[in-house]
Amino acid sequence: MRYGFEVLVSLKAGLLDPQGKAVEGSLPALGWTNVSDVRVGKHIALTIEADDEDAARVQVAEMAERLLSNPVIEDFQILSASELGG
Amino acid sequence: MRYGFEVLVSLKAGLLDPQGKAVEGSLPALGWTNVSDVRVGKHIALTIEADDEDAARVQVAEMAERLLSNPVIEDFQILSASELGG
Amino acid sequence: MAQEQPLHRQLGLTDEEFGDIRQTLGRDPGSAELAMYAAMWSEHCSYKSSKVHLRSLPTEGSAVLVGPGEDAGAVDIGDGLAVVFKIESHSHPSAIEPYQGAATGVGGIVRDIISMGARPIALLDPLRFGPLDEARNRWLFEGVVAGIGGYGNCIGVPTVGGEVHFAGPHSSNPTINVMCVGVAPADRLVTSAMPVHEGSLMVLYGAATGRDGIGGVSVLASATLEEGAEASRPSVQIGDPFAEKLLIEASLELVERGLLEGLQDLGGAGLTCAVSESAARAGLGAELDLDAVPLREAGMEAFEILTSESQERMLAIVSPGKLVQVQAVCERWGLQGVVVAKTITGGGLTVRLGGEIVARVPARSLADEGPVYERPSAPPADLAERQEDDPTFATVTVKAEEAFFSVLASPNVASKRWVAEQYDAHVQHNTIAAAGGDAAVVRVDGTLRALALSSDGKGRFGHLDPYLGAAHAVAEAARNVACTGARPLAITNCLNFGNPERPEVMWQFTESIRGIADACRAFDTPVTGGNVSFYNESGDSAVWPTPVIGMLGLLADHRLRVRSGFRGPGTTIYQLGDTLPELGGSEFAEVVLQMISGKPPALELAHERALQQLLVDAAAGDLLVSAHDCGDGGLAIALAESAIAGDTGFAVTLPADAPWYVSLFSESASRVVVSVDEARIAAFEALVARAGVPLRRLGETGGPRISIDGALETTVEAAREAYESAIPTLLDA
Amino acid sequence: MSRGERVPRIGVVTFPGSLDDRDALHAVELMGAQGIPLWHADTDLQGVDAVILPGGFSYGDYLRTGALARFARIMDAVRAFADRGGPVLGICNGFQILCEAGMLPGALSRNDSLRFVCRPVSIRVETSGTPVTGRLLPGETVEIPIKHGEGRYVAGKEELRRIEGEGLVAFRYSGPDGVVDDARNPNGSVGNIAGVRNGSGNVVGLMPHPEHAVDPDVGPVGGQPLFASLLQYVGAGV
Ligand SMILES: Nc1ncnc2c1ncn2[C@@H]1O[C@H](COP(=O)(O)OP(=O)(O)O)[C@@H](O)[C@H]1O
Ligand SMILES: [Mg+2]
Repeated sequence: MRYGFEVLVSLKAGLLDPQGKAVEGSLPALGWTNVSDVRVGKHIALTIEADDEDAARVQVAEMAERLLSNPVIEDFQILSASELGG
Repeated sequence: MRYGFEVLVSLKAGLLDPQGKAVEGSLPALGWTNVSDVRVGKHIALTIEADDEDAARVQVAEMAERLLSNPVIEDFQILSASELGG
Repeated sequence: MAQEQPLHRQLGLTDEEFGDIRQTLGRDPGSAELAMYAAMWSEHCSYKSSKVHLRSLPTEGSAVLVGPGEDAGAVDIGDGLAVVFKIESHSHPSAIEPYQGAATGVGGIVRDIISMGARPIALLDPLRFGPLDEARNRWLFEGVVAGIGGYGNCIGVPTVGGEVHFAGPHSSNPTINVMCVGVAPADRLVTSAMPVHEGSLMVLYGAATGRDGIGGVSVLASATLEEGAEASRPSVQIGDPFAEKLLIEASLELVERGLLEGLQDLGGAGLTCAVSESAARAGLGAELDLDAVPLREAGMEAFEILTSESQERMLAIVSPGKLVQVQAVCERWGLQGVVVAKTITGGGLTVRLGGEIVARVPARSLADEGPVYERPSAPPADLAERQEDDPTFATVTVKAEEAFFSVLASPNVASKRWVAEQYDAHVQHNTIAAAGGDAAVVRVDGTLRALALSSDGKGRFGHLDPYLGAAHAVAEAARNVACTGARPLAITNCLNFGNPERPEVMWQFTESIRGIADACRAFDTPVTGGNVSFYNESGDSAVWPTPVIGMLGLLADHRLRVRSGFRGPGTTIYQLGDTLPELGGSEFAEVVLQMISGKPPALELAHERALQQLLVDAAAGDLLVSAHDCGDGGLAIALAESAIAGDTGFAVTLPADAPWYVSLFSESASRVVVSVDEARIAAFEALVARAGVPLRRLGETGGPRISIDGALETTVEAAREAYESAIPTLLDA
Repeated sequence: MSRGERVPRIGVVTFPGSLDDRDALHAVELMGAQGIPLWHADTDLQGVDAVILPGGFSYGDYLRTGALARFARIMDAVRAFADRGGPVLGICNGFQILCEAGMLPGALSRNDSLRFVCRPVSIRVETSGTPVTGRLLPGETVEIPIKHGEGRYVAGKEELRRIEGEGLVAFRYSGPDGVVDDARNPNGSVGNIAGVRNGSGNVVGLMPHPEHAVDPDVGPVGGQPLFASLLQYVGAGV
């Protein structure tokens, strides 16, 4: 069975996010003065072949832990899963 | 009223995603041979001050179009919105 | 409406061109065939508007190993080594996606160099944008610079030079050129002279082929971008510098191990161009099997696979006996290498998909027999009046000091450190001088030799007189190289122009070619290659006629190279060459007088050559402490830049018989500021006298002050501040 | 040849996308060692005396710098070598790889300017207790070029306290006079940290490129003392 997963990798709270800061900084010039707390993270979509969703989810979590994120500075979150058929 | 929004910016379908390709290519060496279609996108979280959610959503869409993405190569998608209180 | 147009017109072919195709085939072309012709006969790939004129460029020279006609030119630098270099434009993609447009431009020119069997050792990036006070221009500028760095830094080729200019006409038409220089053993160059045999295999290696860039650059660069060029958007591509780095190493290993009969990059017109050119050059035909092409997406149609301009792909021509080794090399570098075609006798190119024949055409008809146009040409109506209004005779009211600081802080003149610091200048451990001086100096690995590299365009001059503008560009490029002590050897050139279907653009083009040809003959620096970029206009604003010259110079011993900065107190400052009242098209006229008019300075090619020879001889005799040429901004800026670069002040006096603004800001050609040690003065002055080059003692170096007697008093620090902060300040706006 | 004179063999690993590998080999040879090219897919270090993970963009720096290279086959051998006390030097991308591999503390992230930066910087030596600082004294500065887009050193609060507390900081961005302040911080690194070492001091990484500051023919030579120290460390008796 094939499953689609989406993983969100974001900087740990408290760590400086220069990208977010830059976006926030450029907004007023475009007339948008009502935006704050901009944070930029990574969104990883992938398809995985597994017997069932739980097995798939376990592997995705392991991949996110070991490869997709760096625990020293990042947190990850499995956003969604969807069955894509066999 | 303050609202939290999440925007996903990803490369247009059909365009090469070098990051996704490189990640996918490295998985088998780690023993994960059952993963495909890896795509890496940008996830932007932000807080916006507006009268109501619709007004906020309209502005977020405009920001995504004009600043957060380049329509030439990227699509964006407003993932979620949540009310954060006044 | 495009939909109602017949297919050939939608693809950019004229009815006449369509007629030629039917004649060649003796039947109506199929859709795949039509797409192949449309791509190959596009302006970008066929040079149909420029071919006849390019023929008048001098391409012969004792040092030239490979002239125009191959992927890049090659020059003999002795010790059995060849330098391969070429410049190309990526302006159109960059105008709609600056980062990826510029990045993929770097990738393309680098593949031209490796397809000659040479290792890329340096990049230069001549760039032109609209004024930075417009937000969109800042976005383009920042994106392009980031893209060039993002790609170049990631493939391990140092970016050592280039130029950045700002002018109104570039607002909607940024001009993005990239030059790459490579080195190879002369006897190992991969050229079309190498015998390709019948039955040889064409191995496609590198990235998979996708739908991106269908009719990409070729179509994009063969028509003007209309407002909101929606239609052309999908043809912008994403560069993968990591794949390119693997491609470089794999390709060079294939060449070094002598496994190839030929090597082709996939650029404009993709597989169609690479296969038809390879076959045509070998006087053979080919059978191309599209089913073998690794695809990134399912269900791609024949015309898509044939014309896709997906990046980071190469085509190797291999004898069947060597296929296994070739594929092993690709494998080792993590690349997929598959046989997609086979050469056959007769000149036919047959293309199959799903077993079906989707195209059967003469290879030469695609590669060599495209249309050739001699388009009508006429000078712009307003040229005369443009030249009438000569700033040299305008009344100047500002004070010298104010003028000095406005010119020094003008983005065209000011420090480009903000750009250069975003490029890796050190990788490959041979960069002796990167951006900042007159020419970059790069040691040839493992030797005492060094290459001096400069890229120059004179858009403002060209706008006022395209012949002079082009000749000045060659002269300045050669002078820059000579200032380091290197002998100018040969050029490559990128011709950036508007719509060739307009007679005044065609006139600018032919005049520019004439200027390049005359200057190159005078300096004995033949043209080894280049690129033509037309249709750089939108609405009614075309870019100024801007040939960008990439000059290659050779230093026999890099230890004798000359710097552009003063070095400490007590050296004597001279001006070589005469200053005439020539403010036409000068930076001073634009910035201080708000005038872009008049006639550019005169250029005496014989004087220029004598000056350059003198610089080379003086350097060889170790007679110079510094040498810096007078370019944009004239003498005042040359002096200031030497002071800033060497952190050394100076005091000079100006001739009494000319107004200060002429002495300081005239942009008369063939002038260089040098500084000389006490002990060398006699020898230096004797050498200059023998060379018959005008010489004027200006003053002395030393101290923290900039003192131009009677005209202006300031400090090196103040000048540095204005010079360094100008562009960052504009970007923070 | 007496032990003191034997020419040390220094390995330089080439990963896919390594760029300064040839430069590192050139540098160690200039300094009198023998450079030994090592290949990412190999499992054996050919008995080298020290290992250098060079600069570049291994695997394109995709996902995160060093994130993919860390899993290269040769890294097991490098880790084992380090565990036995063998000297390992990570330069720029090599530093990033060592952090991703957990062989050095902290992580390297996008420069606060969001721009790649290539320029000479001064760095202050914080300890003589690394394979590349044995011939330098704490407080001494050397001028070396940086060239990176992701050199901002970061670590969690706790981690940082430990790193500073245990004296694991090897280099800080400073002025030529050794003064450490924000004005001399080219990328926003916490505490101006330019390089760190591991607890036992045999593994060290830094963002600046000493291999690009050894050859007098092309520029300043601020990197020479680091390589001289490395040669001494592996017993070349320099
Ligand atoms: N301005 C020019 N001067 C001299 N040769 C040129 C010029 N423009 C293009 N050429 C030559 O025409 C040939 C085709 O150019 P181009 O299509 O850019 O090559 P490629 O497709 O390999 O990039 C090359 O040999 C190039 O050097
Ligand atoms: Mg080519």
